[in-house]
Amino acid sequence: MIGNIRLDIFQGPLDLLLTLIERREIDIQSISVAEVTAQYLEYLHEVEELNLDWASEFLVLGAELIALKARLLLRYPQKAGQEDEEIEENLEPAGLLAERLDEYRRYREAAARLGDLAAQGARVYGRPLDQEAVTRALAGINPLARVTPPDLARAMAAVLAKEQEIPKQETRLIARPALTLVGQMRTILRRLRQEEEFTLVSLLGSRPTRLEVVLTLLALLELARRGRVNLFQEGEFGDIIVRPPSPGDNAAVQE
Amino acid sequence: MPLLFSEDKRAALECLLFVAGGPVPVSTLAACLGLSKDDVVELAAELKSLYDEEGRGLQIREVAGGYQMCTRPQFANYIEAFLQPELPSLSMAALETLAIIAYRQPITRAEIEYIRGVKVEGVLNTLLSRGLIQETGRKDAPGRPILYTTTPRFLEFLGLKDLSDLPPLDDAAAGRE
Amino acid sequence: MPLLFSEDKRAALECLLFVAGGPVPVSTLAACLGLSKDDVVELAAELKSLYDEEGRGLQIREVAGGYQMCTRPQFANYIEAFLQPELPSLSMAALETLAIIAYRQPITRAEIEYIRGVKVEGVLNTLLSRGLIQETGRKDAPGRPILYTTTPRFLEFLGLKDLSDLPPLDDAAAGRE
Repeated sequence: MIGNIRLDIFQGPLDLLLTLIERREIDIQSISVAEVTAQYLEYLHEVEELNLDWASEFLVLGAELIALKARLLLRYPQKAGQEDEEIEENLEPAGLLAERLDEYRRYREAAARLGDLAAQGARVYGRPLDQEAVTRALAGINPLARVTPPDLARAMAAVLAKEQEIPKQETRLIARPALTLVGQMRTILRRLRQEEEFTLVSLLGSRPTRLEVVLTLLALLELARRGRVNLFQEGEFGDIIVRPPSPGDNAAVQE
Repeated sequence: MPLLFSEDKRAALECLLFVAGGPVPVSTLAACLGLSKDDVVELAAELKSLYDEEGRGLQIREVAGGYQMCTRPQFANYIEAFLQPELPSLSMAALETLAIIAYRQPITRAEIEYIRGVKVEGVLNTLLSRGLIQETGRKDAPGRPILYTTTPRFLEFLGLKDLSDLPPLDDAAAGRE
Repeated sequence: MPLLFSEDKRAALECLLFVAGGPVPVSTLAACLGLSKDDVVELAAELKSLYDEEGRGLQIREVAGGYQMCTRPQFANYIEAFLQPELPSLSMAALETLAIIAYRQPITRAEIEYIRGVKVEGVLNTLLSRGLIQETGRKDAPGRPILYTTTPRFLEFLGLKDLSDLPPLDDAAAGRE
């Protein structure tokens, strides 16, 4: 009898089974399923409170062991003269269990070694990224490194061009456009049948809402993913250009 | 030279200053090392002289009632080169907003938003934190909104003498074709 | 001893490792210092031996595919007195799961559960939140299950240079003695 049994000291049913085997100094390769099953079940019986949530995995393995034992008991009384091969075949489930246990044992041992390394590692301290140095470094950095005055003028011109397209009114009715991802994808494909190439910006209205921008971008990305469009950008801040896929890119271009 | 303290305590002090990431008061160091404040001062002086040997990149600095481990100023260039990739470059939205402020300053947030048709609060914060724009007073209008202008740094970064040096907008619009 | 490199570059390397806040890849160091990778390796070895002199609290460690400046383990007690103790150490269940992922990566949750004989969802979340493992794509199998691998942080956590530095996994035959 074992007495004062607890399940929670084991990492799982395989850990329990392995512990029982090791306690008896049996070689995993020659487990006697009958003996081990008896011990395993005896152990589960001794557990004072079975928390079913937690113990279910232990019970599943118990059931597997019983099934295994039953199969072996039913087939063991062999007729004399039967081939060894057949006996080995019957033993196979036990062999599988042994293999599985052995694999688990290797990782259990590796875990202990990693635990030692981690304990050593926990005694070594690094240092967080030096925020003071980051701040100092930022002070010396030109955030406009690749921007020229003409870039700025072009950006302004683009803004103004967009602004002039709409008559400014103090009040206007804003109808929420019924935008959908599928709708935007259709619009893009329709445009692509009419024009060889066009820009992402040209797909947007003169004062696009955030929703419109997001849906249009998502629609483009989705079409690109499906190989229905190709996207290009000449350089930083450049327009994003939409073109049909080059021939041979994708066979499934038909709608 | 005979050591006044065990090398152990000096090495421990070195560890503390390393992990701290900033100045550490003498009293804290004394408590952690189990030494008196005077002992800590003496130990720190030893460590400092060790760090002052030639060819070292780090130094022990006495600051505001404590000690700090930090880099020597002459290596700032290397550190900047190292930390630089952490910074993302300006987005198109930031560039457009910056352009509006540059050409229309002083300007309020609402005016920028009216021109761009989108909210610009996040973008304004980016531009402020990068030192490209500044708040300069308030507009005499309902709600007294903040006015934004570009900074001298902005001109410096673009290599412009003053704001009249900005490219005229007509040219840019023409260059668009 | 004649120096192979200017003391300047060595001191600059020292500065970079100090500010970095973690292991720095050789390629990054080479780019920042304007040196070849081989030169960086040699320079780091010089710096390492300088730090290995007696009485030092810090060390230069080759870890997670780069170099890191960090404290020596024997001073952990002082540092713990200084920084409040942080994360609890890993449970045995977490270590077992981590070991399986480390040696078998990339691996799915079902595969780990088969080896351990228990559900591992909670443990995986712990390991993910500690930054020791990551999701890296999906297996080309029914249900397209998520594949897990270890992170560079895992190597740093254990003080390993790379995955080939893991203790050898005991094979079945040798292990039984």
